[in-house]
Amino acid sequence: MMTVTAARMLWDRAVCFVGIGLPSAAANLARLLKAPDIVLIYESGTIGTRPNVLPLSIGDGELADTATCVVPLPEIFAYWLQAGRVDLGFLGAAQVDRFGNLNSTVIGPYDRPQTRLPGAGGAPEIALHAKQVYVIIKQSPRTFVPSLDFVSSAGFLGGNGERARRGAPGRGPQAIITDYGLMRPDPTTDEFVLVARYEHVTVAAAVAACGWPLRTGAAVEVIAPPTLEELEALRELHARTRAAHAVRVKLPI
Amino acid sequence: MMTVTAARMLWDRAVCFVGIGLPSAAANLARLLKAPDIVLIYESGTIGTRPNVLPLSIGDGELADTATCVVPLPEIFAYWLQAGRVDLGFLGAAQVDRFGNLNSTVIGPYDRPQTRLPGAGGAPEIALHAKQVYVIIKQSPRTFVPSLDFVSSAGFLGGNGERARRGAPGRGPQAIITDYGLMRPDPTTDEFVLVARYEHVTVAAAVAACGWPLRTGAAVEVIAPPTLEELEALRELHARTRAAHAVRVKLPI
Amino acid sequence: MPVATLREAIEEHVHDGDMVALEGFTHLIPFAAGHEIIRQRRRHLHLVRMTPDLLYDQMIGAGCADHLTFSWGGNPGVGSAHRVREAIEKSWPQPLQVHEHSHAGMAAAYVAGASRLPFGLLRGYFGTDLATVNPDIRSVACPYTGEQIATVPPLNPDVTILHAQKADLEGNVLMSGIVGAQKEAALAAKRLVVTVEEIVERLDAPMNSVVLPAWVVSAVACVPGGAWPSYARGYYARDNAFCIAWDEISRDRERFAAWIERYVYGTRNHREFVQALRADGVSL
Amino acid sequence: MPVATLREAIEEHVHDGDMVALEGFTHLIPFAAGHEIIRQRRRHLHLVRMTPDLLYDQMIGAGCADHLTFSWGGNPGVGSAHRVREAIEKSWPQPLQVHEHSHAGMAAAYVAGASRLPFGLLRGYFGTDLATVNPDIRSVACPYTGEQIATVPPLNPDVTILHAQKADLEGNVLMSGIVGAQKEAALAAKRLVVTVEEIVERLDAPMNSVVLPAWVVSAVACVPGGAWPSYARGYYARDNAFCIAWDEISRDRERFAAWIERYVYGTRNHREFVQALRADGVSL
Repeated sequence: MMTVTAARMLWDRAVCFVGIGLPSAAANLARLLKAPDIVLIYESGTIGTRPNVLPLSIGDGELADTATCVVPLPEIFAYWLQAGRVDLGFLGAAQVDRFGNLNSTVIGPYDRPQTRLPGAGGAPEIALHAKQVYVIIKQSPRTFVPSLDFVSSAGFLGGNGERARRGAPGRGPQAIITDYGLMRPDPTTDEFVLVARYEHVTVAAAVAACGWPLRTGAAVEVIAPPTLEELEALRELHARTRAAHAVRVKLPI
Repeated sequence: MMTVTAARMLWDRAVCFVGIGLPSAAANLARLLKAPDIVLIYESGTIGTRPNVLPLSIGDGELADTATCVVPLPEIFAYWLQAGRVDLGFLGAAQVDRFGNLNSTVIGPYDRPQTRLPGAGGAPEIALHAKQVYVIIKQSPRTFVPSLDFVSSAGFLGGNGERARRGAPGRGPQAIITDYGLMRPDPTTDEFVLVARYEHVTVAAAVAACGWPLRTGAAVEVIAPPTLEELEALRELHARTRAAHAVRVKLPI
Repeated sequence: MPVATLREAIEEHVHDGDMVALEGFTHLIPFAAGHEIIRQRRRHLHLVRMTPDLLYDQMIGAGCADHLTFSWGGNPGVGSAHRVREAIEKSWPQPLQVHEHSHAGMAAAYVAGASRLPFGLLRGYFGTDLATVNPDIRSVACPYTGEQIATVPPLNPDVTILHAQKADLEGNVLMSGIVGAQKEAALAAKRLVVTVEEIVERLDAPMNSVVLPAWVVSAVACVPGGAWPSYARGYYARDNAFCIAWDEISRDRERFAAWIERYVYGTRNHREFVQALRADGVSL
Repeated sequence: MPVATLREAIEEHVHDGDMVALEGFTHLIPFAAGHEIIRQRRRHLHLVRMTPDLLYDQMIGAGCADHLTFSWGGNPGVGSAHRVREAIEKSWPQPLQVHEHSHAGMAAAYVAGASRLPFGLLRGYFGTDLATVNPDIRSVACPYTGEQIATVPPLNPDVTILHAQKADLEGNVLMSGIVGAQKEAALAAKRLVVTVEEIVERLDAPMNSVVLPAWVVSAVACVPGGAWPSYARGYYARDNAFCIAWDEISRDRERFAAWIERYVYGTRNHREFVQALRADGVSL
């Protein structure tokens, strides 16, 4: 459902900087359903990829073979992301705060971590330079926290326009897509508020699954359930992916 | 004769940053005669070229087609020249002073030029980063001047170790090859002195053809005349080049 | 799909007073596009090019420009760019303000431009007078070692114009061979116009080759022979004979003016330009 | 000609205490070379790699390293790098000092290293805590606009190790497909060791492809399958099943130690390593 919701929020010809997992599934679902000319960039250096199956890693061969071009990684970050050519970046995280700042580095103190996470990767500069960012993350009081243990990538910082005042080129996170619904930033305070929920979810449940006092928008819309077409396309994509990933590797040795 | 002299001063496996004209002829003559594994880099981005004929421009197709690899121009200057990978740079100029500083920019004042020359091109950074530089230039009081109208690329600056003191990575010009003979820098003062002459040239003539009071080394050696093998190789190279350049271009239109 | 005629592409994307980079390092020089700019009588351009050779000799001689950013300006392997020289030395046909770099400095400026950084870095300009005459060449202290490193401001042309071998029907562009700083110049610019030898159904670009995706290209025009007298690898060779002949043509104001009149103003497009040259006995 | 066995290449070029970068962004990861480093029981390495995934999980778990410079450390698409985690969280098998960057920062550091500049530039690290925990992340004021721009120190490994598709008899190396920051890491290093799928008489590299000339390569070793369980485009695909299985193997200290003992210490080279896995029913 998160995948379908994210896919619906994409548009044709959008230039998307995509990570692995839900973002990759959503972007490719959108491409198959309604946005054939969406441009997918993976940080591994593949520009304009049209994978037939979902990659497990950010640099699967499928991404290179179906790309318009494959460039070195320093070029992707300098000439493409930093240059402001990316319309939309997708980010996940282990923790998010009310201003859309993200932590993917560590739970607990940095020097004596309770849980060491993989780290920031491409996120700090995606968060900075993409014209806007969608965050995809499952909701719970442990992930939607009042205060991050570590800021890996910037959302609206302390809110109330701080990000814009400090001169960030991109507009920052414009949506948080969760398994309860959709949050959008308040245009004045920059605080994320619930603006839509899935049919089977109550507002109270969404509020309870958030570690900060989650406010709701003027009206909380209901997100239409996946259509048959969406479900089928997603199912087929996953089936192709499973089949492709099940092929045994044969080493030439 | 300048070409042959320069070719003799090259060694196998040397990495040479080569410009068009005499340097290109000398480097390729050396490659054909005695240094088959000399590495020729042209600033157009061709690394390890083995042209069968001499290019007229720095970016002729022959250079790309016979290269180990062809890279973008910013890469040549950053990853190859600036990184200190070039053993030897060849430079020409319109004027040279006693410390091997070169002018290829302007005769007369910069703002009201008497003669506007093509400019520095790759020379300032070749002069800075190549481990050593050979200068190839015809001798006359107008080219070997007491004081340059403009410093396009640095030799030993004011001499007496100034270049080394200021931290230049390359050792600077180690030879000036002229149509009178060969000059080398004095190891203490950095001033260029005549160390060898061609058979048919007198020391007095060489001194007269120099705009600064040219000193001579302890002994001025006589440069052996071109061997038959050298002459023949050079003649064949030029003949192949003339034949190739005489082929008419046919546009596909 | 951004495919257009060259005339339309120049009309739409090149305006009086623009900063314009026609790039191509000896190879793939966009001559036909430069001629179309002359033909459309653009004025007050700030021309940018590492090697303002025959192409800018023609454009500057024809009065299109009053600024030039460059690092080497001559007729490669032949001698002077006479029209550029006369503009600088004698302000003819109009004064030309020069902004002069080394190749390494200009490459760093294109890289900074493509990266949208406010400056580029290099260890360069050591001991030269270039920094004296170009106030854009400055330095910063390294935050780790304190060493002074040369800086250049980014180059971000209003429009960059390239010639390439192929585009596909979507407008993706493939370049092959010596590529100079073309990709950097292309990605540094606000608009990008490309002429190509041919438009093909599928690009079939080899892995890791130099491709500009359609969505960064403002317009593609199919102009076979559009790099002449430079060359397009796989299509035709450099016309060294014409480059040598240009020395004579360009040495004299009137002979130059007659050449531009006959072959550029006197023709409507590149095909007619080539026909006119052939009609006058130029073998190409 | 720098062609050697992998054992000789590691013996000669990788020493205790070296800064070592094994690069390869998902594709062409030099696993066989990493195993040989484990086998030769190198210690106190400063490992450098943008994505310390399974490879560094194995090397760090085996006790080769006490420093790690990186920007993302996990099992891509699967989860944690458990051995890296345990080294950081519990100092097992020994403490691991981390030097943490973003991908863009680390890419800029490799570019600065390859360019022999004393710092790299990026617009990055905005609003993050990374600059707080990594004192190497600093800034400079732009000499034109005054804007503060983030800087990183250059990465110049003692040795960089890559895997590539092909080398020729002279030792020229061709990479094709996703090339990450490998060329920068290679040219930034003092020494360069490359394993390849095959050694061919002539490289026949397509124009503008990614080639490392023999004279920048310290040693080439022919190790077919040397990127497994990552992949070599044109030779074999990524072994996603093994990457998933590694999650289980690496979760437990003893199971991990047994795996290293059986397959790395218990074999003399990559061929035996593959045979041992096959003998135990791993299909590859």
